[in-house]
Amino acid sequence: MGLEQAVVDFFNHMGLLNLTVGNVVMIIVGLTLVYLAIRYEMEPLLLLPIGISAVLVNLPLSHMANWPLAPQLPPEIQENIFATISYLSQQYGPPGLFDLIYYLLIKTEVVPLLIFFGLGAMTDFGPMIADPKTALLGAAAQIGVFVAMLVALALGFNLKEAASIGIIGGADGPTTIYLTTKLAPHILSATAVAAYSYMSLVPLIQPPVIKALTTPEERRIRMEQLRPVSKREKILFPIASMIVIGLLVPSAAPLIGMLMIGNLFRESGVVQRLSKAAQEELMNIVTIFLGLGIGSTMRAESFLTPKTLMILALGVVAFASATAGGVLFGKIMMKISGGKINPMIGAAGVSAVPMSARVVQRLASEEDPGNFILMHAMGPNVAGVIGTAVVAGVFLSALG
Amino acid sequence: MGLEQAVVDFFNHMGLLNLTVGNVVMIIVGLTLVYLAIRYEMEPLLLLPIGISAVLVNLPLSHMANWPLAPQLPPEIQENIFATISYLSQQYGPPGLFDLIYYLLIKTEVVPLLIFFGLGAMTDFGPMIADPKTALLGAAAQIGVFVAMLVALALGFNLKEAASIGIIGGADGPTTIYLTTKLAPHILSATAVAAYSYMSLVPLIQPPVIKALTTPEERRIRMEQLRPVSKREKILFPIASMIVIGLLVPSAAPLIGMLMIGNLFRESGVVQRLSKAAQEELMNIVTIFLGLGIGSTMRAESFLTPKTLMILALGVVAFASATAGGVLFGKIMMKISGGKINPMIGAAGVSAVPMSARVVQRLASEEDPGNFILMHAMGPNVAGVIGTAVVAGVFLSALG
Amino acid sequence: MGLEQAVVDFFNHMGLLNLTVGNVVMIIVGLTLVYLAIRYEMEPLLLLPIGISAVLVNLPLSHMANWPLAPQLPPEIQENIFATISYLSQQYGPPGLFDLIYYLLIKTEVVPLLIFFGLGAMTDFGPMIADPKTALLGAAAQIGVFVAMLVALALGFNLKEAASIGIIGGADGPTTIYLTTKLAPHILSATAVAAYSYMSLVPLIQPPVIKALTTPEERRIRMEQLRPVSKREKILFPIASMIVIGLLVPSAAPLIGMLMIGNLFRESGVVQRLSKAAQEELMNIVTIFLGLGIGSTMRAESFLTPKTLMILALGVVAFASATAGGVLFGKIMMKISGGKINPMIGAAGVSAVPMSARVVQRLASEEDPGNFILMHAMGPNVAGVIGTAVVAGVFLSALG
Amino acid sequence: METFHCEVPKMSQLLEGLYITILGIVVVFSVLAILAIVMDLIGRTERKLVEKEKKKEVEDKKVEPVKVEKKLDEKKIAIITAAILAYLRGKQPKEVPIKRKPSPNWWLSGLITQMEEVENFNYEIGKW
Amino acid sequence: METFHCEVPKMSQLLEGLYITILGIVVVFSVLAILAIVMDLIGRTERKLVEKEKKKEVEDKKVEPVKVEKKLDEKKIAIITAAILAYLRGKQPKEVPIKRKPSPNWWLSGLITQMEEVENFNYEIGKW
Amino acid sequence: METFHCEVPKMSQLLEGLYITILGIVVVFSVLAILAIVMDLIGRTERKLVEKEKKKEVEDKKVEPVKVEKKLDEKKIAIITAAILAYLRGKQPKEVPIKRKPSPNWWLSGLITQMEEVENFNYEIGKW
Ligand code: NA
Ligand code: NA
Ligand code: NA
Repeated sequence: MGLEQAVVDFFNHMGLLNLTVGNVVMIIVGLTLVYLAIRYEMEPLLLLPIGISAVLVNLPLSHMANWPLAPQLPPEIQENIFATISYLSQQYGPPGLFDLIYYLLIKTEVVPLLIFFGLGAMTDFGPMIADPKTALLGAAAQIGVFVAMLVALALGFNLKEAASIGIIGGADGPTTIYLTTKLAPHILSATAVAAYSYMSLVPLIQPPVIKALTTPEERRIRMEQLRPVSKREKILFPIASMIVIGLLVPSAAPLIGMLMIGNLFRESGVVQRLSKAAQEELMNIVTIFLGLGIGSTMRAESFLTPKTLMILALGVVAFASATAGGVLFGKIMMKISGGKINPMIGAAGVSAVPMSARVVQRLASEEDPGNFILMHAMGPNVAGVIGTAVVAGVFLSALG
Repeated sequence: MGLEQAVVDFFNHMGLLNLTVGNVVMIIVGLTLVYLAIRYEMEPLLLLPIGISAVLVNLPLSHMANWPLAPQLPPEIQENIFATISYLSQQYGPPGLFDLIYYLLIKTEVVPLLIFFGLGAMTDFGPMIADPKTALLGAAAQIGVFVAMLVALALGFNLKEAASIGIIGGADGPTTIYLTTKLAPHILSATAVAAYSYMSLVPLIQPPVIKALTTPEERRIRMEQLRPVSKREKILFPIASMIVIGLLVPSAAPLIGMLMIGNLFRESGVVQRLSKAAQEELMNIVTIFLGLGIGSTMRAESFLTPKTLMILALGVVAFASATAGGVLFGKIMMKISGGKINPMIGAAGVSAVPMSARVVQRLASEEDPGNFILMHAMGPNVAGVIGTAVVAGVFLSALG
Repeated sequence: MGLEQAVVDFFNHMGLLNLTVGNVVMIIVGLTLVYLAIRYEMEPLLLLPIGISAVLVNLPLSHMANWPLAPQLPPEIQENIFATISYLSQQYGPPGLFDLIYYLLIKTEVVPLLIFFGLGAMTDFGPMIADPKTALLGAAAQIGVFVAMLVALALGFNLKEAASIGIIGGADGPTTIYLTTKLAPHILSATAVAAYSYMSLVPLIQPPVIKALTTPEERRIRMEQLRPVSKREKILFPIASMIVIGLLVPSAAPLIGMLMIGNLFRESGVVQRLSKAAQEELMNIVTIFLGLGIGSTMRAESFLTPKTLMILALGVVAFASATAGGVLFGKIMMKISGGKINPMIGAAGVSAVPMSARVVQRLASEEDPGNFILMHAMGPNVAGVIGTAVVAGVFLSALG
Repeated sequence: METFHCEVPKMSQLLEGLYITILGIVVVFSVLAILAIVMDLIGRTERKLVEKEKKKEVEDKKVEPVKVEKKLDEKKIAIITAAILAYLRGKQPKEVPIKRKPSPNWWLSGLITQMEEVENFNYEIGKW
Repeated sequence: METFHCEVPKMSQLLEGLYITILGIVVVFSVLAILAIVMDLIGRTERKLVEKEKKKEVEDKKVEPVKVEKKLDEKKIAIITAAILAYLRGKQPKEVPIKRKPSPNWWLSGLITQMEEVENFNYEIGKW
Repeated sequence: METFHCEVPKMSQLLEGLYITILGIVVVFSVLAILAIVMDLIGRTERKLVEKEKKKEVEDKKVEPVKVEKKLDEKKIAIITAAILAYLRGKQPKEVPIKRKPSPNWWLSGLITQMEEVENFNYEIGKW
């Protein structure tokens, strides 16, 4: 090899000369996410890693991710993770770091499940236990998921894609990732980014919907103080939930199961070490891998399609109709209870804990500064997490 | 697919309609462990995760664990972990989270070895270094392992099972898991649960045995103050132990090696970051996976057999005879030393650090409130950990 | 099996009787590293784990590492990590813990890249941003890498080995490991140990070289105070670096990319959780695995060769010539700037952050106690990390 | 990778979507309703239990509250006595003046520290 | 594993090494020089930006600085008012004396604590 | 999975179990005995070593204890002097009044802080 040859080779392998328009656009998209995350603190824990990994993965020949996201696999190895990896190694060369993260941690669902485990250890289900009927509001908000799914179907998405898009309305990142990974991995980056972006836009999306559907009088409704919840109830709750939901919707069992194991660790009071680990060391590490893994799926070929724009648009539909679903069911409950329930707390059924509950409180305070319904809104809020996981289970059992 | 079909399908896949008696019993067993862990703080760090995972894994169709624990494998892939996983994927579908934990982290021995690494970083071998002859008491207590093994053989267990059952008497969870995984994985859940349960019952099991074998006069024997141990000795100890044991019983080298690397990290004083990580972040994460992994092995087909009851019964035999072995050898050492050694400290050779040492101290205080033998009991106590690992090594070299 | 047979078997499998001279020497080498790490605090975070694992892995039949480091593989599986593991399982039996660490975490480059990620989260590039021209000194110090490479070539090493040896002069452990793993895994233990050893000997290696190349007057040159750097600049720096370097030298993108993602986490200020995790929990765990993994490569067959001695000797050449390169280029910059730049800060281009910067400051203080150039030396110092990664990229693109 | 056809969606897909919607809404409401009922039952039982326990507590208070405290005191006294005895014992071997032997005071405080350490050790190893 | 031949190295290897050296040195200097230029440009822009922002700030200071503080005060007042109102309201249902009901004082402080908790909760779940 | 036969165990298995028991007990006692002997030897050596070191220390104390302190002082003085000099130097370029330049006092304290930071930095990167 002569010097000339070495130089020519080097230039041929220079990323700059291999840059495609797709790369450039994706780098800009990534930088936009980074900007939103830093400047407006939009879900920075996810959008910052996603954005910056999207930049890195779109630098040509960087070999951070060498494998396609939704490869055509021989049917006999489709469900066989290590055979898949072997096949991809032969077809596309050795894995980059991001391939390993995506195929070993995201695609196997390890990461979303561990995140749910950590969330369980972080969540206080007390407000829902204190007033169990508010759990129904967490169910009502799931209507948004189905509305968005039907619209997506009408727009030409297939069933699996439509379900993955609908679930954005559940406002639960890990559930969205879990479902999309199983049903429609080729739109994973779009649904994940949509879920996290709109989650942080809840304070902008929800108020107009809520205001349009409620009167000032309704928003002024004060609610009775929540009863205190005993330690025993808090311990029994995750156990009961896991068993009840596991027996009724087994396909939701992994998500709900891990959520509730985490919550039991939290409430049992005897394994603080593990509870802390679930919330901190394990959660932080897993979050890093989630961000890098999702970011690495942001490639021009799967992200820069008309689909992505439609998915982003459908995300708003999902969030707005979920809010509407919650509020309307709240009005029904208000009527039945003889005006004891403030219908706005239904809007908190869109989980995004505790963002939407705060939005509700803010609107209540606007009408009447003495109206404290934050804790009442936390009930539907945490119930919404369970509701979305159940809906994901239904989708998986029907389509998976 | 019509609506009717969808509903019928959904009901057919409902866990409730697929529940077996075995599932129900296992769920109750799991809940019992959770109850014992929370209510009586019985080894909660392990029994709580084990119990709740046992519940989750026994909810039918939950797909947390899809693969058998001790599958019939073609001989050529038996020792080949990734080929095994490929084979199981083909036979039983993609792995659930618990399959991944069990096959990748437990079966490869990664988790038990990392736990031993963390334990090494937590253990102060000072009392044993200060009075090396007490190490022999840690050897004597291993007699219980062999007694239980012989009884198990007599009851009809095969050699590999009997060895795995015997090791319960060593009162070291990770060693029990390490050995059973290698020799008799189909009884892993039983031996692991037995080991951790009895460990927390040490304060109930040991006192009657000790009292039956010693006179009040013997229990009143006071021992000379331990000499101080220098930092240099504490640094040399793990190195010397690793080399000596590694050269004599290589099959015990993984366990002892990791234990001693952890201990060197602790005592060296120059790698506090790593020592802390071994004790905390890594330990906590690994403990979570250990609990979930072991809990996921609690399935009706392998747990609900007469064997399990016999294993639980044999566990008591193991603990009691280990205690007896330690105390009797303690009496011999008492005689030889001219009454300078309190025979009770032999009972602490049953590791369960520092539970059995505390039991010994309590009994000493009962006879004579001024009798401080706790630190002397810590010598056999930590030696017992080494002793059990050595015995596991002998089993592996003879049967592995 | 009779008792006699059991005893004979046991003795046949005793490590002591299978000890080779190579084992003994390697154990002594390992103990020496442990001694240097504890007694002289020579890079204890790496050399202690490396040393003690070297001891453990050289205890015969300990089964901590059963597989060769640079096996002859069928060409079709060479780049296929899981196929390789399957093949090795069949050829050499199931993996020991250290085999898993080496093949899954080191050989896949997961560990070096995650270390770089953590380093990014730890590094303050402020001084380099404040005075960008000092970045060139970080480039100049890389001359040492090439000098060492050429000498290695002249001594008979092949190109890939020579490049791996040269990179030692970059004084970046993870980069050395990254490159050697890819180009010449059979000398990994030697280059890694050399890199970390000499890094801690920087205070001994650099001063004579610096003094030989500078006059006291030059060493007395004071430099203008650095301008303050805004948060915005610190945020833009990792993004710009990633893109610029990624586009110019894609083969350096993994290292630089992870470094800069970590740095962005640090400087963004919105993901403290993740930044802390990158610096602490993840870093500590990964460091443990790095140490154990590298230590496990210290086997007689690959370490006890004349090559190793030559590599150790070439390491000194690399460090010394890197220092010289930096200082000489510093003198050029001094001339051009009209004496405003102290040439010594070029020596800090040998990264070893912040050791070499401190060495420079110490020499400056010796001549003039009022001469503060530490912060100016930090510029080349951190630039040297980038420079070495770029050089590794060039090597990879030319030889990989 | 599937390509995106912006054609009119198939009727059958829409219909199936509708079925899934109906199924899904029924399921999610049922599940959360059942959960709510279960939690309500647990809550009621809990409150009854608490009331019972309270009554019992009130009754028990007249009988045995002293016992616990006494036990604690016993433990404390035992430790202090032990410490004093140990201290006195530590003074005895004075006639064998080995140079490196620490003073008995040091030893006493060391002993207590060590004891407390092991007490606080709290299963360090046993718990795994 | 390759064995080590201490023979005279091949000329071609040395030559290729030299080529790589030249390429490498050129590349590493170019890359770091470009990076330096980029950072220099960013630095200059930044300083201009800062100056502009400063000017704007000075101008803005005359117009609306009170607004922000007022907003904050409003929030504070809202919370305090709310707390007082809630407190008064908490006192109303006195005529239904359920035994386990905590005192209104306790309730008020509890409420505020809870509110603050949720406020500090800061996306606990939403952020993932 | 093996099924469990509750039959009379085979004699050969029991016998092998007995052999393993004998082997195991011998091995575990031997290993821990050897370990005890090794630790005892190390302990004895250590105590001799300590005594030697003590003697040496006593001797050394008469010769060079001042040196270390002096060195430390020198370092301290160097830092303080340096700081003062740097401070004076920092005052010089007053005649070029760039607006954003921080006051020299600020700079001095900043410099010292930075210096200390780097000192405490302690290998941040180098150690990996
Ligand atoms: Na939700
Ligand atoms: Na033991
Ligand atoms: Na460098």
